[in-house]
Amino acid sequence: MTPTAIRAEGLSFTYPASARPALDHVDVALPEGSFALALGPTGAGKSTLLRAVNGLVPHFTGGTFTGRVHVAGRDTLASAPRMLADVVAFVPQDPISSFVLDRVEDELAYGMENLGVDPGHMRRRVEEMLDLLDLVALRNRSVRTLSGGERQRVAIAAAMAAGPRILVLDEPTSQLDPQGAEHVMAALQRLVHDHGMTVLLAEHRLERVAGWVDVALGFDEGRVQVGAPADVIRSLAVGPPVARLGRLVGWSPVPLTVRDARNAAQSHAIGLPAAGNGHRTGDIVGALRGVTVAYGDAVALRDVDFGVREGEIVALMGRNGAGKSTLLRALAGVHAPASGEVRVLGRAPRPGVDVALCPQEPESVLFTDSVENEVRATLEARGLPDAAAPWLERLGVVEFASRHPRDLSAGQRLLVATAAIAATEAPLLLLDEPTRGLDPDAKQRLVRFLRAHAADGRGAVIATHDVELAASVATRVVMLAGGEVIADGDPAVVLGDSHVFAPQMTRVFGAGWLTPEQVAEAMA
Amino acid sequence: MGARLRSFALVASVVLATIGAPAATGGAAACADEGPHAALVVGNGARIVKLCVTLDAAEVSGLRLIELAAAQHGLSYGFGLGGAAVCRLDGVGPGGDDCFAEYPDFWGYWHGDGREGWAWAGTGAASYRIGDGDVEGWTWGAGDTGATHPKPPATDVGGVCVAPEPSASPSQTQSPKPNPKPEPTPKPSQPSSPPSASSSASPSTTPVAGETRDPSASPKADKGTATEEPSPSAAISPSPSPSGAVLAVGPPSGGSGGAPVGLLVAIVLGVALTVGGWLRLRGRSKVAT
Amino acid sequence: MRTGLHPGAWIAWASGAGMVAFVTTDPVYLLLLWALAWFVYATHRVPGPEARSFRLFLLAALITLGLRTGLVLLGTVNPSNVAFAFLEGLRLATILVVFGTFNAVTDPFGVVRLAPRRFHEPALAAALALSIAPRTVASVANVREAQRLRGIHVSPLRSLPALAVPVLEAGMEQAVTLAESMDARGHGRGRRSRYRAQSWSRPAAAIAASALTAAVVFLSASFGGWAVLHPPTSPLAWPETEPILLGAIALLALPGFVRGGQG
Amino acid sequence: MSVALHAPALGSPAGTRARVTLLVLANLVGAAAFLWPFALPAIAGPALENHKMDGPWLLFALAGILAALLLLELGRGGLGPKTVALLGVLGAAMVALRLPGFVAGFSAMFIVVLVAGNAFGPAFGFLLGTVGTFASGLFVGGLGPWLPFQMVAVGWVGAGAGLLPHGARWRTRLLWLAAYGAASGYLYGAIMNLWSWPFLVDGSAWAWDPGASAATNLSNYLRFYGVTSLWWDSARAIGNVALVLVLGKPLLAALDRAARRMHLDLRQV
Repeated sequence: MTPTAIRAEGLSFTYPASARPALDHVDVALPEGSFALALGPTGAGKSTLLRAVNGLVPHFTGGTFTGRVHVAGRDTLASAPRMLADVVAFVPQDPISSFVLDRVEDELAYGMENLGVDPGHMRRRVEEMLDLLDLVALRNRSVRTLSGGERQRVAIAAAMAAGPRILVLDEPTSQLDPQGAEHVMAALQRLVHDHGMTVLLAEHRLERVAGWVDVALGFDEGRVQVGAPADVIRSLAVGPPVARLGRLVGWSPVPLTVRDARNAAQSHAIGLPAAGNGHRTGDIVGALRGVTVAYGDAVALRDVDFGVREGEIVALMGRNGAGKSTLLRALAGVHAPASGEVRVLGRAPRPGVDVALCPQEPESVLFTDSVENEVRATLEARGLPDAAAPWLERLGVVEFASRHPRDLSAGQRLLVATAAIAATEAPLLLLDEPTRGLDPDAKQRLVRFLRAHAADGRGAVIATHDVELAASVATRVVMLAGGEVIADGDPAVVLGDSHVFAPQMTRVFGAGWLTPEQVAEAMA
Repeated sequence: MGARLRSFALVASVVLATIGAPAATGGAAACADEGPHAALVVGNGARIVKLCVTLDAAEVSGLRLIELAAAQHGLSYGFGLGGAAVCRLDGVGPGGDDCFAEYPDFWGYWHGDGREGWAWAGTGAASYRIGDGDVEGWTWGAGDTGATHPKPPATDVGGVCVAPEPSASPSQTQSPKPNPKPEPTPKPSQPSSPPSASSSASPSTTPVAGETRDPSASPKADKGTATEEPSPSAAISPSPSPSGAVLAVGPPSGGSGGAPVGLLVAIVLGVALTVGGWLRLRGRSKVAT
Repeated sequence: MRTGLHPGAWIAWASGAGMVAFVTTDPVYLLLLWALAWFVYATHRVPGPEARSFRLFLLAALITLGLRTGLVLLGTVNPSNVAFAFLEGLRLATILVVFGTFNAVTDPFGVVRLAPRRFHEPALAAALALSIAPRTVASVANVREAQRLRGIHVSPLRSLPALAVPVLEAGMEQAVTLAESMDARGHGRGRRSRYRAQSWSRPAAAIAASALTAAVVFLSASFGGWAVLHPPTSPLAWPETEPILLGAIALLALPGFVRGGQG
Repeated sequence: MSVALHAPALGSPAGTRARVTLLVLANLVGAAAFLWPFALPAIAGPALENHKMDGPWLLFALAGILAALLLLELGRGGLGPKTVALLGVLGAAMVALRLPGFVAGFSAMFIVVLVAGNAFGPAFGFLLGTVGTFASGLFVGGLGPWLPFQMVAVGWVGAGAGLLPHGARWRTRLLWLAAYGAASGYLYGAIMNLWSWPFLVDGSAWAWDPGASAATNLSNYLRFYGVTSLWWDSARAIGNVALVLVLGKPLLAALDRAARRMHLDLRQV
């Protein structure tokens, strides 16, 4: 049998200032050549296990550590992370923060320099990694100028260059558009299939990864179950839309990929979908008319007409750099257009009063010392009654009310920032990438929150890469490309018309089918 | 990002780093008051000159005293290090800005101790203050301390500025006429000084003037350049002065003795480089666009 | 990527030309250095923000020259004083122009990479600071905007903490990620090798050697006293021009005749 | 088995005496690089006066570089990823704050050095001062012979901030830091002026006089400083105090939190 790449035995770990163990008697054994997925809600211990594999836990964090972790036969307790650098590589969630050097090629070589690899060998390895991850054209670029997907691939190449056989990645696709995610997963699969590497990754967006992996680690409150992805997903009651559908209609095994689902669906007759969830009833809340926005010479938006009505949730979609964020910023009145007109409630937008935007880096919103105070700062600024708790409750972060925002996970912080922004009670709410790092539960809360917001007769625009979010919550989808609107209409039509942005249900059942719930209802 | 900020920060920081902060400099303002006098003794290794100098302020610096001596008596001099130090006096010493170019020989600086004796100066002539009745000395020679450097002859102010006549006028020394002819029989400080101290200077004047002041004899003049004073000598003139010896000196004129070949080469080189730079830039921008 | 010459050659060139400027106040040599710096800059300039630094240094040089010379006006004004101050100012300004060229043609990361192995860690920290700084600036803008978006108009007294704290917090978080990543990639294991250490091409070596020669010639003139490096200003006289020194300065133009390889 | 682990502190305890020796030596060299205008006649006499316009300057510029290198040597080999990462991030903050630049002598850059030095100790403060100044010089394209002097001087500011008493209460700590901010604002200016002051040799009462005694030069320098730089440096001192009072507490708290999260114990340096 194949040797074990990662073995954890009786592993428990508690962070220094924490009462509750992050990992609780975990036993895991991954053979070499595994492509493993760690899944489970935020705070269930995924990141902790990932960090235990290369010794960052406990060497970097401190804390109380019980049990053993062996990586490629080495005891992590006996070796500092740097001493494991030749056997295990780690790619953190936000690769740009992890880059040490400026130039792609130098970044790839950095790990090998630390290991004292001889220059000739180093040169050959760098060339190999450039080829393997399709980075040759980027070799002289500054890492700062790369797109999200390119950064992720550079980070993987940099982590792998020193020749470790085990690769650990924390949410590698959370910042990527669907194509970028696909690229990264394909590259990882090649490493596993063609080069026999062991890959362990944590990810919330199961629809992007579930079909690629061959083993899953299900996390729940510090406990871990290891098994085939289908089994784990079924027992954790999470999963990509096809799996949710499978559970709803009682398929066994639960399908994990579009292909599985198609096979399973062959025996079910399903007609054409009912009318979509689009309904334009209210008045226009905010609008752009002939708006052009430029950054220097680069035109980010070109002559865009766009409107959002009361009760609408509009999903803005498109590649990275298509102009989504720019459109939101123009609508929020923080970036004045070069030409054209921006109107919110019939007048120039007043940021924080009648339009509120939660930006792509939610951290930049947070500036007080507790979650509760974040919301209160907004309420105070708007002269609203000092009641923060309802907002925190709506977004499911009330349990962290007294915590420091920076101590929360990325997903939790995003929710806190959303609460702080939403508390302005602006009639037009704009969210830029609102599901980054959210686990499925949190995403559901966000969906409920948005629906309630729209039901109150207010408008919302979300810029997102998350196709399934758009499919489940949007009343209208606007597709941008190169700064222009290329599609605008009912989600069923716009998403159904797209190869890249089609949700899983559309891929299985054809245009018009968006969510598992909708399909299950039709099947019943 | 912040291109303008960056530019501003750069320019400001570079300027500040190099110049410190706006600094004010100034010398003493000239004032025409007459009255205070000081004695200046200059020994250039070949002869000794004693001059009675009328101060233009109650206190002047050691350097100012030399300038006054030049104005009043035609003493030739050259300051170096940006005018902070004495390079040349009475025709002896380096001609450039580097006063120690002929080290170990240099101009030693002395203060009279009021009892005809001398004290080696601890501070520079730029910062030393001289008042009425002070005695200052400068000697050319080797030796880094007062113990080893040649000392000026015993002097007191009364011996140089005997019977001070306040009517002494500095005007005649402004004469632009170069005086290339060394006087074979100089008579320094003739009129009223006691014969004792001042007469010692006279015998060796002529050979010194001939040796060190002729541009053709100077090593630097060989290079055909223009650092030497155009006046070949600063000879002691017989013109009578009520208050001390008078040295006539040719004023610095802009002209140069030798052909400025080096300068021409430098100009050609500079122009070529500048034009070459323009051409390079133009060529590049063509390629770029 | 900028000029293909080894950054060490540029350091040698700038130090050599800088030393020449240090030891003389002769306007002939100094102005020649200006022409030469301009020529070298024109040859190696790469369009981009860094090319601007030559213009900025030139501006700084002129300001310095003006200030230094202008100081005289506060005191006694006579030709000697003005000439002396001008030459002093010219010397400082020349040093600025030389370093302006240096800054315009060298890659800052290349300079950091030259750090001796013992100083690997401080040099790495400096390189990190260079690459993180633009994001820090962006982060300030983001935070300010995000607060506006919440309708928060903090009082002037509170606005600084409200701005500085999130930026610092974000930076600290990045430091954690960075440190993890460095540790996981073997930083500090003791052994180190260097990837593609930039090699000394023949032109680069020639530039360094010629700059060194020029500096040595001028230093020997300064210490040996065989040429006048400081023209007398009191009383005024024309500067001397020594052929050997002219030749030495001409050596510094060498980079202007070497193409830096790939722009 | 169960282990409670603490991350290792910066540097190794071994060779402490060597480090102290190095520290003293480096600071002496650094001091010499700045203070030579006062000591020159005493140590060299008129032979060196020959080259007072260049020779000593070059020598002591080299001394500045040497001091910077020696002091950086403190961090040799033992910094580790956490310290390097912190230096990088805080150095970036210095670069960013250097950009908006100046109100007279004041630059917001100093608050980073003051606060980080105070939070993480003198060695870190020094390293941050040197590294951050170097990086900002590179970033704005301000490399030149003055850079080693700036690096050492800002490094000293950071080191001094690390030597202040912390006291039991925030108030004490902040007041110390504010007072130090004022003092260092002036001292930094006084020290940095020293490197360019010897360029001023025009014989005036505030010019450097290479032949004069240390006392004369000191009084000349003080006159020069008082006339030219006092107002300039006052802006720095006042700015430092204001920033420490307004930002000191939240920034120190943020740094302390980060140190906890990184399981960092830099104060053992």
